[in-house]
Amino acid sequence: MTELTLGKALGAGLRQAMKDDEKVVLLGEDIGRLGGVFRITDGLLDEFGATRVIDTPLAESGIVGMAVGLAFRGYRPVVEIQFDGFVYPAFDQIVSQVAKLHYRTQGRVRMPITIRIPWAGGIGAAEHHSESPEAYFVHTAGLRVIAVSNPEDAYRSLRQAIASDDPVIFFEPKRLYHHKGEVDLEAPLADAPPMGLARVVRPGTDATLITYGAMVSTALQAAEAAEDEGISLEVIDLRSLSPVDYDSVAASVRKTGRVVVAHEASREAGVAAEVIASITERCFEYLESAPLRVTGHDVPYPPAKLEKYHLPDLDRLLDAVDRVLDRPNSLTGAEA
Amino acid sequence: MTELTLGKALGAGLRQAMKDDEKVVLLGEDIGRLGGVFRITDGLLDEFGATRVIDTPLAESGIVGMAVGLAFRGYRPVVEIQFDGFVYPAFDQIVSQVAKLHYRTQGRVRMPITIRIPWAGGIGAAEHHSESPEAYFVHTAGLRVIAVSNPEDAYRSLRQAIASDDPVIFFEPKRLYHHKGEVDLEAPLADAPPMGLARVVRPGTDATLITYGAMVSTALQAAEAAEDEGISLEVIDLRSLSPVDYDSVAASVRKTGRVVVAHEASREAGVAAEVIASITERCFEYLESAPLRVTGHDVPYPPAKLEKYHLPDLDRLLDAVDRVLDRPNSLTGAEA
Amino acid sequence: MSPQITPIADTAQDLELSERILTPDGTRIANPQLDAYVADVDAAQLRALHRDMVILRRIDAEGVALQRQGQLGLWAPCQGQEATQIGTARALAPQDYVFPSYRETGVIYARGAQPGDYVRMWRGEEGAGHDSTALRVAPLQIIIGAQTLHAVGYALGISHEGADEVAVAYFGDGATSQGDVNEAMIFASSYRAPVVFVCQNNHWAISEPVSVQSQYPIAGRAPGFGIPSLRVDGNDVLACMAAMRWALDHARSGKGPAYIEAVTYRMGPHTTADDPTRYRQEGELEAWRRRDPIARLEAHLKSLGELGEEQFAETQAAADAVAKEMRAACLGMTTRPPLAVFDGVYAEPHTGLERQRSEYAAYLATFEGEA
Amino acid sequence: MSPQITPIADTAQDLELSERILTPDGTRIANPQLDAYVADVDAAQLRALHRDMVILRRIDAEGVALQRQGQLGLWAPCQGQEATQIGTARALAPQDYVFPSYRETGVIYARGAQPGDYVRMWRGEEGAGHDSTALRVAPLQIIIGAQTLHAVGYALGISHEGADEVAVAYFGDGATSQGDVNEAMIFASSYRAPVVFVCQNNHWAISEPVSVQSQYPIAGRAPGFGIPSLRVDGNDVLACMAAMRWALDHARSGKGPAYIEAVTYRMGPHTTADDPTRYRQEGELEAWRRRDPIARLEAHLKSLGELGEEQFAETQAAADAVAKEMRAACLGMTTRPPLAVFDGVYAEPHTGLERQRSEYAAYLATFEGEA
Ligand SMILES: Cc1ncc(C[n+]2csc(CCOP(=O)(O)OP(=O)(O)O)c2C)c(N)n1
Ligand SMILES: Cc1ncc(C[n+]2csc(CCOP(=O)(O)OP(=O)(O)O)c2C)c(N)n1
Ligand SMILES: [Mg+2]
Ligand SMILES: [Mg+2]
Repeated sequence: MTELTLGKALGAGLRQAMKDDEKVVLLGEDIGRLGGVFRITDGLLDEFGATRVIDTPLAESGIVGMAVGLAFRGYRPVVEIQFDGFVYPAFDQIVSQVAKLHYRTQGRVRMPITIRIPWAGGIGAAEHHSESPEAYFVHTAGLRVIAVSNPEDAYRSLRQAIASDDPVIFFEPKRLYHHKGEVDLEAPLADAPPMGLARVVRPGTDATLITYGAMVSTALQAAEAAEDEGISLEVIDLRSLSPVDYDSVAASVRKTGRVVVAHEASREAGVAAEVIASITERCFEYLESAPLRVTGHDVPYPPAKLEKYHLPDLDRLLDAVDRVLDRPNSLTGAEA
Repeated sequence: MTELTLGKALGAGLRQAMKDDEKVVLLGEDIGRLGGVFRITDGLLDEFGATRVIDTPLAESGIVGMAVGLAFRGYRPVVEIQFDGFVYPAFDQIVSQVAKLHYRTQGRVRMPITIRIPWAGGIGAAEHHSESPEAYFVHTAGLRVIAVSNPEDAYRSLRQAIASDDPVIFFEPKRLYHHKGEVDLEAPLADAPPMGLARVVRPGTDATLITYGAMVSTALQAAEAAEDEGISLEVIDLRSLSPVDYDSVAASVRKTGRVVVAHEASREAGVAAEVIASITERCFEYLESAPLRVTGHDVPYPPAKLEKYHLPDLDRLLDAVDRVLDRPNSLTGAEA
Repeated sequence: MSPQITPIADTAQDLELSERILTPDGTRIANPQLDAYVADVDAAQLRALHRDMVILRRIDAEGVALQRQGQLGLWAPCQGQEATQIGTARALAPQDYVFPSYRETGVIYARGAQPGDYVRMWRGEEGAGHDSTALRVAPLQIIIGAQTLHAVGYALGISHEGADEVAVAYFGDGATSQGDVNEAMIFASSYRAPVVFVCQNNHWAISEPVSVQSQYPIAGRAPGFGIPSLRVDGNDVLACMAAMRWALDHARSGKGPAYIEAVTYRMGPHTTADDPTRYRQEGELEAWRRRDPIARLEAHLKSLGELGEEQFAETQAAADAVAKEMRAACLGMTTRPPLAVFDGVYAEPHTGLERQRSEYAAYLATFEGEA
Repeated sequence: MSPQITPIADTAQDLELSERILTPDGTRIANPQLDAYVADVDAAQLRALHRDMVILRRIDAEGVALQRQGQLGLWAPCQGQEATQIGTARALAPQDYVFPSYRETGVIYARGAQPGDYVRMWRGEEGAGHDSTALRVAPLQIIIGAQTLHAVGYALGISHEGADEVAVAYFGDGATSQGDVNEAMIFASSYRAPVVFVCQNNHWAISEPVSVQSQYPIAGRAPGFGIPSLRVDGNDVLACMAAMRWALDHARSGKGPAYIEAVTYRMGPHTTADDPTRYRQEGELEAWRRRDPIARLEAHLKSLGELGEEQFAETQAAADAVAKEMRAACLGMTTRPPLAVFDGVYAEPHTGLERQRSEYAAYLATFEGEA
């Protein structure tokens, strides 16, 4: 076990993937000499050379389109999008090409492309640097979507994503890049849990708190705070947003009967809507109260000084927990 | 009252909007001399001239980006995207500019842009010509999203969309372009129901069938078929997907306690997920069974010969109705 | 650098302003720049090119007929563009890889398409009409311009491996307006990737004349990106072949990308769903009929005494045979079973989709035995 | 058209290969093409330009300082680019409309920005730092290249109205790779829109040297799109002003778009979050220090005997005063209340969002009175 930041774990994952398979090539803006604006690819240019760590012109559609061409030739391109808000110029190539070519060709053309996206808010960044676009990709058939929440998972999932023969949109919570955790760099990939599984990060019995990415730690804090009040929360880190591991989710909901789903992304037609609709379909008779969402508001990501009023925090989670538990709380007040 | 096809009703709506406000300009590929590949803008070039009906170079990002610039100058641009599958190159301009500029400037810069999208499948078209991308836009804060289902609504809603000071993504079901209906061309816009309202197109008591666009007629057929079996279905045409008129939806659900939500778009994180999550939040105690979704599968839109196995049809709707009514049916069989 | 403007293209004279070897009446003229590239092309090869073009036109006519008869959902005719497609595609080496748009029937023909390959996609049976790996041709691309970037990525792979291959992107005049096509030139130039861009300027993007996309010769754009370009008479099969050989040589020898604008004309509708009488004049069509690429080579061959009746008849027979096979393949196609709608979305199991598939299978099963 | 390649740009010599009026040591040289455009610029105007550049540098330094002190989230310094920004912006007419990127501090200064306007966005208070309508400058644009299309749309409006205005788009060398910027040239050219493109080639896009975007002079791209272009020494304020006047005249007189590449250098980091020592050599920086735009004009003015001690001191004082006001405005800003997070999403009521707002208001109310 090695203690690494999430950022360093991702770098280690890239390095290992590149060692494992010489068809793995990295593409992106500033990923070479600079090592990326978040330094995730630091050192890889020196180690693997400019044919495998490729600084690109400043054009996201071009980068992803080129990755498609490399995939046609048998490569496994790993694209770095510099910030979440800059993935949209590549949207057409992702949705119409990356996601569809395997299906169109009935599997004759594979698109083992990983698109890494430094992701989400909470870092006081400027406009367009704090987006949570995951729902767009979850809604897009043909893609897999991964969101990591800790160094160990980051290291392992990234290697799995790169090794996958399917395209993977890989979300890296920016605000955790410097968070540390133990990583087992030696554990064989084959022994790791498959990429599509959720993880119960804290077992509990009274209600299930489902989230992913940086909000997993907020959820854990909420669970601790709730424990002080005698409430036992089960916390699930989805890890994979497409597919969602509904077997694990449903098992938890059948146990607790009460659910809160949380994410930073805005609410309308977001991932939480999907999770709640699926839970309702599968576990209706087990539900003891309406599953609730705690999400960013349906506003464009606000300026930095206002982001704390946009992002779900401990209090908003606890408020929702109270409500699914039918406890008196901020909104229902004494009425409940 | 005049009998018009949905396509002609849209053309009439455009013509009226252009007469009402000289700041309304149309932009798109082939919308001038050709009148658009669906002939929606037929005759408008002759009537309003080339400064108001503008054939553009073949680049969707360019078209929408130019519309943004025109909006900065006080115009009300109406963009035609030639087919649903060609909106993605404009995604960045829509999501990062059209949707956000009003918010960024606290309302000082308005974006009264209407983006018309000939939409969805069922016409045996080639690849990329049958997409249902509405969930992407519903998830995008700052946009309004409209989906029309009949000529009268098309005429009225299009004029409302153009008159709105907000950006509107306007979905036109291609397969209904030739369907006819009565349109009151003279009714003052002010008397029309506001753009954001849903419509109960058929009242009923046993279950609520919620949909929009071309599937409204399938839903009505289902209601008729159900009636033969003594089941009374309430059919709701959402009309507006952002905002969704949850007051109307909730009123129906409180009455019936049973819900099916249907659309052609694929399921994961689609509009039906949103509707079901919201219904569950608002009407949990009224629900007598799990709300169900009937949607396209989570596959890229299939080749034309397979589309009938992808699109929800009468039988799939009825099957879901049986299930929300806890009646023996195809999937639950005798067990239910 | 001083203010400068590229000369405005005179679209009426477009063809005359481009490089050629055969004039419209079939006369061979000297072209110092291109001649060397086709010095080896003898009468037999010229006849083969003629044969290719005749067969291609026949395939195209069969496609239109099959669509009119309800056998295809759509067809994108390439009549008029035979010289461009055959001339450039016959210059390819077997190991080269093509990224076409949707109109390159002649290119997939030249790459060895099977009879059914022409129609499988247009009939709506499959998402891709041919086997990309077998033909070394990517699936037809409908998203305008997207394939140009794929070609650049592929070419980057070639260059990193030092392979003796070239990637080729075909696209139309309308496509030149798309961001992707411009990005493709930028990336190709920065990486000196072995890619050849072939713009078929057929003067129309559906109803929009090329002047909506560019008031200046399209080939004039490439040099600004550091890419050498040639503007060639796209109805002159020899000039097209020569230009393509120049471009392929350039790319193959490590000098980076090259760009060809082939000036041609779409004689038919945009697709079978289009009605060109709404937007273009019969006179324009008439003028281009006189520049027909097949008639031109025929006149040339005849002037050489190299196209006899017998040869002519054999070519027609061959063309009819291909068309017959194509029709038979089309009519013989069987649609995949309903559950095929789920096939091939992912390379590895996806639990969400697997569940949907089995639910749908169970649902379908309830109809079994029904009338 | 024959195979042609634009000459490879010698980036080390970049500046020498562009149009100029003042040499780096401040000597005025004849420029037949540009001189006429600045014939009216007398010593007083030169001093005003100098003053502008000094004040701009001071504003920029204050921005950096405020960021270092935790008052701003980020700052994008424009040190080194003063001549480009002041020279071009001072050529604008009041009625012209500017679509900037995020680095055009000098442009918003020249358009009459209020002290707080420089920092409001970078501090995270609002989405846009200044009032667009008041300054006739669109909000700073962070999505690379997106604003160029907005400028073209705006210009199309101008041209349809026959108004005596020009739209101007500023963007960087990196931006030239974006599809949007290329589409902007295409649309502008097709519509002959009165728009001026100003590419500030400051040699770097974060860590990527301009050679990653283009191995050829960027100004060389425009003519291929039918847009005349000028490559100008971006550290020569007179040349920048002259070039901009040429471009504005061109656009204003109905001839369509014009393009300027101003060759300059970003002396500081990309933003305060960047560490340029990771990717560039001190030597390069040193060479560019010797081409400093302010020092150059100073040398010129001194050689004319037009920049006395007193004038110099007054300028410094004015710069300090602006910086002080800027700091005061920054420190005096109050963050809007929590519910402002919902303000201005829509121009008309949106029931979904209104409900969210009232739910959130109710939620916030529960904390009232808490510690
Ligand atoms: C991104 C995108 N936008 C629009 C279309 C619709 N469309 C199909 S073909 C076409 C015109 C293409 O013209 P050109 O590139 O000249 O090729 P040609 O059809 O003439 O061969 C258009 C607008 C499309 N397929 N893709
Ligand atoms: C679409 C998009 N992609 C990436 C970025 C990240 N980014 C911000 S500035 C920059 C470099 C821009 O370089 P250039 O255009 O030369 O302008 P400069 O910063 O040098 O003024 C990059 C890559 C962005 N803001 N937008
Ligand atoms: Mg064309
Ligand atoms: Mg730069």
